[in-house]
Amino acid sequence: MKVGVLKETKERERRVALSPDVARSLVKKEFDVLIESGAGEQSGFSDEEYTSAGAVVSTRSDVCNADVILKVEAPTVEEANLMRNEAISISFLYAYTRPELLSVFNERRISSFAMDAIPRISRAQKMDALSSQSNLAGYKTVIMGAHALGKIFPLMMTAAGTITPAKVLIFGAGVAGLQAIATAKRLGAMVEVTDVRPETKEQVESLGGRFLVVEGAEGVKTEGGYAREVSAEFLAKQKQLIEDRIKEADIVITTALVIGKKSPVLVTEEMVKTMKPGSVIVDMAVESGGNCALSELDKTVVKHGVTIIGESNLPSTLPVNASQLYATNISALLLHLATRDGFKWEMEEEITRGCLITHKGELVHEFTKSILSK
Amino acid sequence: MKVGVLKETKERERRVALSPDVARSLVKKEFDVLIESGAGEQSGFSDEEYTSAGAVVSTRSDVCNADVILKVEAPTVEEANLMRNEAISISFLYAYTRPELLSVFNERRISSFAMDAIPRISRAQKMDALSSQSNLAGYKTVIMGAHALGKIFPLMMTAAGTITPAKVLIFGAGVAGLQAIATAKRLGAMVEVTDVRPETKEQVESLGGRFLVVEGAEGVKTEGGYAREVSAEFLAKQKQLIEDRIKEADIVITTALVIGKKSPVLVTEEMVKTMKPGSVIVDMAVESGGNCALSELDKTVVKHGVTIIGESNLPSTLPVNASQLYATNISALLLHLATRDGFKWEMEEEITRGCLITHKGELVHEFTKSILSK
Amino acid sequence: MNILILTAYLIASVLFIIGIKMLGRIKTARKGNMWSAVGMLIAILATVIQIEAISWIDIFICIIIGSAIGLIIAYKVHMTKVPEMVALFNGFGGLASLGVALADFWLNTQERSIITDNITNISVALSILIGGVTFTGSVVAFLKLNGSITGRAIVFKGQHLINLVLLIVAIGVTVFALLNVSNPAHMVILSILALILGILVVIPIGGADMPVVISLLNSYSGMAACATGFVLGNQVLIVAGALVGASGLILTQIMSKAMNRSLANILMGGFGQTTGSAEQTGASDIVVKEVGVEEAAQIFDTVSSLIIVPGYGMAVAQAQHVVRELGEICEKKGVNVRYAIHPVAGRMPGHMNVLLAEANVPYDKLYEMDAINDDFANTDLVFVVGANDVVNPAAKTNPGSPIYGMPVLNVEKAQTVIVCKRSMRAGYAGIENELFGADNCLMLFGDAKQVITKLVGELKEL
Amino acid sequence: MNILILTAYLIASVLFIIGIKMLGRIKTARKGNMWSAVGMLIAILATVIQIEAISWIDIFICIIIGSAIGLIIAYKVHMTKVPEMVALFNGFGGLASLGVALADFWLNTQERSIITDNITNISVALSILIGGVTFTGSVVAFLKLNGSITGRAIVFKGQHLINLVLLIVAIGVTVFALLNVSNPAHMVILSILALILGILVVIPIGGADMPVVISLLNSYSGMAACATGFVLGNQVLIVAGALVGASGLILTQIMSKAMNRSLANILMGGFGQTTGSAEQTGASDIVVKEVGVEEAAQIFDTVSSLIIVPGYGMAVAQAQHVVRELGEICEKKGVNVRYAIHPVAGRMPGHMNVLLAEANVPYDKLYEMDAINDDFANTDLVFVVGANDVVNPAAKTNPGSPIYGMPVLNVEKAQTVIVCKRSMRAGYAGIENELFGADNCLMLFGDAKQVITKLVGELKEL
Amino acid sequence: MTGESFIILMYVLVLASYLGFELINKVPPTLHTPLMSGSNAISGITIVGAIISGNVAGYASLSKWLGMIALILATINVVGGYAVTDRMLKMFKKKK
Amino acid sequence: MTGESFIILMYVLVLASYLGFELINKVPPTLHTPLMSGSNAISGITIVGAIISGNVAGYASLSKWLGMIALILATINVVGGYAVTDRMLKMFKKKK
Ligand SMILES: NC(=O)c1ccc[n+]([C@@H]2O[C@H](COP(=O)([O-])OP(=O)(O)OC[C@H]3O[C@@H](n4cnc5c(N)ncnc54)[C@H](OP(=O)(O)O)[C@@H]3O)[C@@H](O)[C@H]2O)c1
Ligand SMILES: NC(=O)c1ccc[n+]([C@@H]2O[C@H](COP(=O)([O-])OP(=O)(O)OC[C@H]3O[C@@H](n4cnc5c(N)ncnc54)[C@H](OP(=O)(O)O)[C@@H]3O)[C@@H](O)[C@H]2O)c1
Ligand SMILES: NC(=O)c1ccc[n+]([C@@H]2O[C@H](COP(=O)([O-])OP(=O)(O)OC[C@H]3O[C@@H](n4cnc5c(N)ncnc54)[C@H](O)[C@@H]3O)[C@@H](O)[C@H]2O)c1
Ligand SMILES: NC(=O)c1ccc[n+]([C@@H]2O[C@H](COP(=O)([O-])OP(=O)(O)OC[C@H]3O[C@@H](n4cnc5c(N)ncnc54)[C@H](O)[C@@H]3O)[C@@H](O)[C@H]2O)c1
Repeated sequence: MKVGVLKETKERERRVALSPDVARSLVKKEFDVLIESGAGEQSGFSDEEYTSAGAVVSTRSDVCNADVILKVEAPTVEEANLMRNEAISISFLYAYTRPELLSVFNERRISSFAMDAIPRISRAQKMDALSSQSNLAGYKTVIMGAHALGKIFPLMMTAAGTITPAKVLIFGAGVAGLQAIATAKRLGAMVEVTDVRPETKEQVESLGGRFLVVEGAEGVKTEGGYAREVSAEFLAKQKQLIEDRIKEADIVITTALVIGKKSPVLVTEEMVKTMKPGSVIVDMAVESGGNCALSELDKTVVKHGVTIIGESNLPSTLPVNASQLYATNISALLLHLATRDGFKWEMEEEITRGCLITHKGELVHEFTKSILSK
Repeated sequence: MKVGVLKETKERERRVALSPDVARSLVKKEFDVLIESGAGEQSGFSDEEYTSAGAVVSTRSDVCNADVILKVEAPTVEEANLMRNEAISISFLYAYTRPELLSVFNERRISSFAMDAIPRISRAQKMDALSSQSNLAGYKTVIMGAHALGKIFPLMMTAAGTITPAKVLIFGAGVAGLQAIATAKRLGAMVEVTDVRPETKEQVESLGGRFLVVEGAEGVKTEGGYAREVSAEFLAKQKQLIEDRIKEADIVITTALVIGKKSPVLVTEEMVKTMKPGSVIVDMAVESGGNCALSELDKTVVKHGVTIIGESNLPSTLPVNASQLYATNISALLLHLATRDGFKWEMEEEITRGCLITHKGELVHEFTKSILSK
Repeated sequence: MNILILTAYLIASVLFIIGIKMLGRIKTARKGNMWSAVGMLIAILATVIQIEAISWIDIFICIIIGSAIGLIIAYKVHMTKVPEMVALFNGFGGLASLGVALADFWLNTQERSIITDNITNISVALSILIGGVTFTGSVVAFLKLNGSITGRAIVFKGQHLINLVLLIVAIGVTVFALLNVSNPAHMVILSILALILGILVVIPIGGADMPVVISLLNSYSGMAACATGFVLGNQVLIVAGALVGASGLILTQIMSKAMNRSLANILMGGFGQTTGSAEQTGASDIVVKEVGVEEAAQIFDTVSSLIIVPGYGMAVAQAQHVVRELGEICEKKGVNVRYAIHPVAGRMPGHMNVLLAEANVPYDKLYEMDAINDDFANTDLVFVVGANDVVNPAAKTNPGSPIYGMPVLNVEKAQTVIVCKRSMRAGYAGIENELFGADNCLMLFGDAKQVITKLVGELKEL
Repeated sequence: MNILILTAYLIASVLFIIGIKMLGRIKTARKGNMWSAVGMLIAILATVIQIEAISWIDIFICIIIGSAIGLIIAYKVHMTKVPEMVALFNGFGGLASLGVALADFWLNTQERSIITDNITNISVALSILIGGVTFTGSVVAFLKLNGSITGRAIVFKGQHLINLVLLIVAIGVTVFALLNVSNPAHMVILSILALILGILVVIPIGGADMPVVISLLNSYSGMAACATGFVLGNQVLIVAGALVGASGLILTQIMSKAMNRSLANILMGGFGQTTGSAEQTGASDIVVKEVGVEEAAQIFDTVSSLIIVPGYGMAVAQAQHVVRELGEICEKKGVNVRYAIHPVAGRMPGHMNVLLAEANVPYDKLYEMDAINDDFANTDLVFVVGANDVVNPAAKTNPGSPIYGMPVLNVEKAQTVIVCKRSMRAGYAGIENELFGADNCLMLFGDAKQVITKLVGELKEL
Repeated sequence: MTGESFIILMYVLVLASYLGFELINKVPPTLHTPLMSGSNAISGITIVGAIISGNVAGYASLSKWLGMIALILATINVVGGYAVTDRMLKMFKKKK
Repeated sequence: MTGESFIILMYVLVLASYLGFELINKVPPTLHTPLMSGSNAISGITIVGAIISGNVAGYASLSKWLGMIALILATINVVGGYAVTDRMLKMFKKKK
């Protein structure tokens, strides 16, 4: 079976879907691996490394002709049109945001798997690219914040006076949020965290963060580890609490995503106005609308004296590690779905069912259907 | 006595010589403090804060008319010409690099004190701006490096594979180097350090760094805590050792300054070529010629696949803390030298003697004289 | 009696003391057993040289027969059957005490027609009573463990009442015997009563509690020997018997505590089912073996390789610093200490790495799962600190489990596993963990930070 | 002897055992002492009822006199003088044993002209020897502690030889006494020899080692009582004496270990000077008081406020984790624990902050110099961990010092200061520190990590 | 037995019992069975009594036969006990 | 004293000594002095011997006088010892 890896074309995307190491392991399992020339360059992987790993470095059109096309970002409509009929595409998709792409897939009977739709069950952890990439993103938010802030993080008692530690306020203790806590704590900041899921309190504390408890409010529904629905009462009380704490913060990091929806606005313009001049907001949710009302996609702006960073593709700023991890994820999925002789198409199996979006000309993914039909 | 604080004019300089807090303490001691409007803006201090601290916000020319002029950077020749005759100027000077300024000072019988020449004796620690600023710079080198690197610092064992820790190689374990070690260790990197002064080994290890011992070579002369002279043999052996270690490094931070001289070139172009693509060099010595042969002043360049950061004014990227500390330092010096009624001119006192550069129309500083006469 | 013989007995007594003391610590246990055997040899030799020539052969024949049987059983028996063998041996000891007391009594009252004094008679009665109970009790225990009779508790109504009545009758008979020394029937009746009582007392106790019962009966056999010592006026019997009686009681106490049962509870019978630790285990019906901090420390002290497996519980307890300390102490003792980091231990990728780095555990001691998973089989001890799902063998063995297919650490392959967690509650995946019930697994319950702090304290003292 | 009396003695013996056991734990110690006193009362009563009416008055007078003196001393003596009082009481006990043995011997051989057997005679000789040494030894110890004679070790050449010769002579005399029982002179000579030996043995031991010596003499007085028990064939004396003898030896061992000295070392004499740590102190001529880990732990256990002052030495030793642990333990004991961070402690700005943050010391426990400098005066204990220049009072008092004018922490204002460093070497500034010689300053020498680890261990046990 | 010698034996009993309590305090679970087995062997000290009881002339007396049976049983207990304990403990050798 | 009763006393001695060793293992330093003092009071058990020695008729005999002196000394030891130990231990009530 031929596995093709395309070079990413999206702006600011520096990752690649397979690393030489992982390519080598696929070659060992007797897959034919084709890689577009220069695909790994931005991640520090040269064509030679791929060649010596047993992959074949080819042109874009050759790669598109493979049985399976691996990518990080969703293929563009053009890329989809370059693929063979009945080819198989694996990548991040966020299918509910790309109805046209899905129709191309269906026209051409391309089967597509979405890395972002892998169910979060124990045995799928190795394939969980959302986790692996959010984790890196969480780290990077803190580094970016520290870089932009005109202060240092740790407490320091020196001959020239005492520098008080920076205060970091983090919204959302998912994978990225937790890693952000860990990183900020490491650098010596005081970290406060808010989340809608009560079970995150223990997790936050296990990393040395302080959890801001929204008292006397309930109403968070979670499903498969994701926050789905939050009651209005909770949000109101949370907002009150935040208004109080955000005035003190030097850095605010927002990671609150609600899957398949526009992200909730947690930091309003009023709140930004109350913040100290020179403080920094890093909005991880900027791509799905932003948790901060003032953040702008892929821009760093200064508003009301506050620096607001809206980098949408944080993992891509750590391309070496991000590609490594993504490659492991995607190859684990591939090996789960297929042998070198072809795909197994076990349609009732949980992981397959969870991440198969289009198949035989049809949109088969329930969740995507439900959103697109709205 | 009137103390004037000028707004810094140098490009990339965001600091200010007095913070509102320190201004307040001077006002309490019955100094008249004049501050140029907008001087503190970049450090997050508004004119109102100064006013409420008891300082008078004035125009540039008013401020220049004060008895004592405080600055961070050395005054420009124009600024010096604006000052009163026999005024007193306190700031960083690096006098041996500014013969024209010194002649203006002498023409106008301006007495000048250099913050960079305060002797490193115990009781002068409160005034030691070199330390306070290098300390911040050391922290920031690491944050900059981490920001530019396409990898994360800490070891991480995850479902998608293990990320090995970043390797940081630090040249020079002075104040900045030590803080860089501490910061890199905090973030989880493996840190190796080289220095010419053998006593730094213990210090490096006290922070969890690994000291690269240059075996069987001697010949470092130190004076007052600064490295003055290093034997050629030592440098040769050190170079060998470095060549070996630098191939592994993800981040190289160089902090090796030799006062009054061009900085030694520790990272040659050949070494850069052997480094891994994507790795980062942060050259703290770039202003005095650079420890890396390829670094360019105030620029971030990519050469041979290696990102080389040549930021000359690192403390200025942390203006809030840097100004706080500098203000404490400079006011400590001021209070040491003067009461509200005037300067004491104790010419034999160690600190006065150490940092007084020009006085009554003459260059009185021995070390500066010795360099300039060469 | 000859002063030399008495001195020999004294030496034997001291050796028994030393022996028991040494038997309580892993490092010295084997030597302790040897010393106590030497003591026994000395005591036997000192006795043998006293006997009259006429009985030499009889006695030697008996000793040879006994030794042969003893050795054969001891070396033939499968190692897993040791507990029941101990029970059987113990029963023999009890019966021997009964026999000796009865023989002495018979000799004096019937054959020599001496009127024995009351102290002696009471001693005889005690010997018979305790010896008899020990014998049949041990035999029942043996049969239960052996599977010859059901290991389940055999309970019937009025059981305790019957036992009480029997005991009162036995005391009555003893009183009669004292009043009427020349009539041997009383002592014979007492013997029979004792034998019945032994059966009735052990029958209602379940198989799982048998080790505790055996330990208790062992203590009894010591007391029987002690009583026999009073019968014969022999100090070495008294010392040895008293030692065994007392230390046996303490051991019984320790064992029942380790099983989380009160001794009274066990003896009242009807328990000892496999549901023993029900309340501990919450809803789980896995039977676990608990270990105390002190005992755990001793185990740590004997191993030469240790793998520490941290999990989310370590993070919750913020136990990373004490865990490092534990590792350092073990290393100082020459133990090869490594950390096995499961890729999804904790609640975020790299969770364990962050904490262990904070605690200054050197990177080169951390092993990712794939690098260490084959080494568990060659490892003496695995210490699981607040990990659960990541060491759950169900992921490999139970296709119905929600974590089936997730790679896990093969901790169960190690010689011994000690798991530190607060309770039998499940981890993130909400499923039971059969590891905890494994034969080589000991549970060290408590908050990880507190427990390991104590453990470190104990280890420093060893 | 009446069986009731014997039983009373047995009960007394058991009470002594319980008493000693309870005396070893802080919580039970007072009760233990009470139980042992009850045992003593029982033993005395059981003895008194045996005496003949004719001696009643004599004996009661003696008891009343003795009690009065005992009580007066016990309640009048200043608490700081307790050790010497114990020595004195102990000496009286030894002398009493000597007296009883001699009296019994005299009664039998001289007044009743009975030829006593050798076992008894040997016992008498042992009683005299041990009792005599205990008496004069204790008196010398008392006088040394009391200051009546110099506390310094009085050493002369051939000391050990003389003691050896004396001992051999004493043994020779004993042999003569055995061969010639009717002549009491030998026993009298033996008494005198014993008294001399006691003096000679203790004289060369320095005042600082006296507590250990007293403990050893206490053990001796137990042995003397035990020997007296053999003289009189009295078990309670044997049991009580043996208990005290054995536990006293162990206690002596523990005490000398706590002082970091071997027992042999102490007994060889000539040590125990206050110059003990001369080699430790390097070139400095500041006279310091050294403190051991155990004593330091005791001090930590009694304070209610503690300020920890870390310095570069903590960084070098990488002791930050144990320091945090120390702080936590003290907090658990209800101590108010704070850290005073000097602005230039260490070798880079914020050095201490980095390390303490790594060790997870909460930020709000750290105080900068200006915020805490006035609080030292109200603080029970300051623990200086590897800091030197930053706590050097010369910066305030000595204008000639290179650090004059540098602000420093006012640690010397605290009630007690304990300084942990490896030696008397200077810090960064290369100057001496008079703090170390201050009256309220104790030096705890050793690598900070190692020493504090031990300290933590000790504290956990208190 | 006289009351006095009884009391002295009681001393021995009491002291030995107390000692028995003190000797055992912390035993690791691995040693529970060996310790039980080892002290069981010690309780076979009745063998001394059995030898004395068997030390009667003539095979007619019941006491002799009782003594001899007791002797065999006690020997089994002693020999088997020590042997099996040793077998168990052999397996604990600290591996290096 | 007969050899036999001597040996029995030896049993008592040996067992009691062993017990003495076992009883004391970890003593916090604060208790060193009180423990020493408390066991010193116990060693005052010679008082029993002294009473017996003083129990002789007639003031002519040296043994009586010796016994009476011994009795006074032993009483001082016992009474003083217990009292001072108690005084010491009273001070340990933990300050809170
Ligand atoms: N690493 C990731 O990225 C990630 C993300 C999300 C989910 N997960 C999941 O999280 C799980 C991780 O496995 P794990 O073994 O580390 O954790 P786990 O299965 O959740 O088990 C943790 C155990 O620690 C014990 N514990 C909690 N607090 C404790 C304390 N203070 N002292 C001692 N023990 C304590 C708990 O038992 P008691 O309550 O009885 O004490 C619990 O059973 C996996 O199922 C994984 O799939 C991982
Ligand atoms: N903070 C800064 O920015 C900076 C920069 C440069 C210089 N300085 C200077 O450094 C000094 C700092 O004062 P300080 O009190 O922190 O340090 P210090 O005066 O240098 O004293 C440190 C002490 O720690 C002891 N020590 C070293 N290793 C030890 C170990 N393993 N265990 C226990 N003790 C150990 C040493 O005594 P032993 O050898 O006897 O053990 C030494 O006396 C000041 O003089 C300051 O001016 C500070
Ligand atoms: N079992 C597995 O294999 C596995 C793997 C990875 C993650 N997970 C679980 O999934 C969870 C979600 O992870 P994620 O990073 O993808 O989450 P996410 O990116 O979907 O959301 C980030 C966080 O934001 C929080 N959030 C949502 N609305 C908020 C609001 N209004 N205010 C504050 N916080 C808000 C969410 O609760 C969540 O914790 C994780 O916490 C983890 O426990 C499980
Ligand atoms: N007593 C005080 O008050 C005081 C205050 C601050 C600093 N100091 C001392 O002064 C020292 C110098 O501090 P700094 O930061 O200003 O130093 P610096 O900036 O002058 O030099 C930085 C470091 O680079 C090293 N270096 C020079 N040439 C090198 C080479 N070829 N290779 C590798 N390393 C080389 C130097 O040894 C020094 O450690 C500090 O280490 C400190 O101990 C003392």
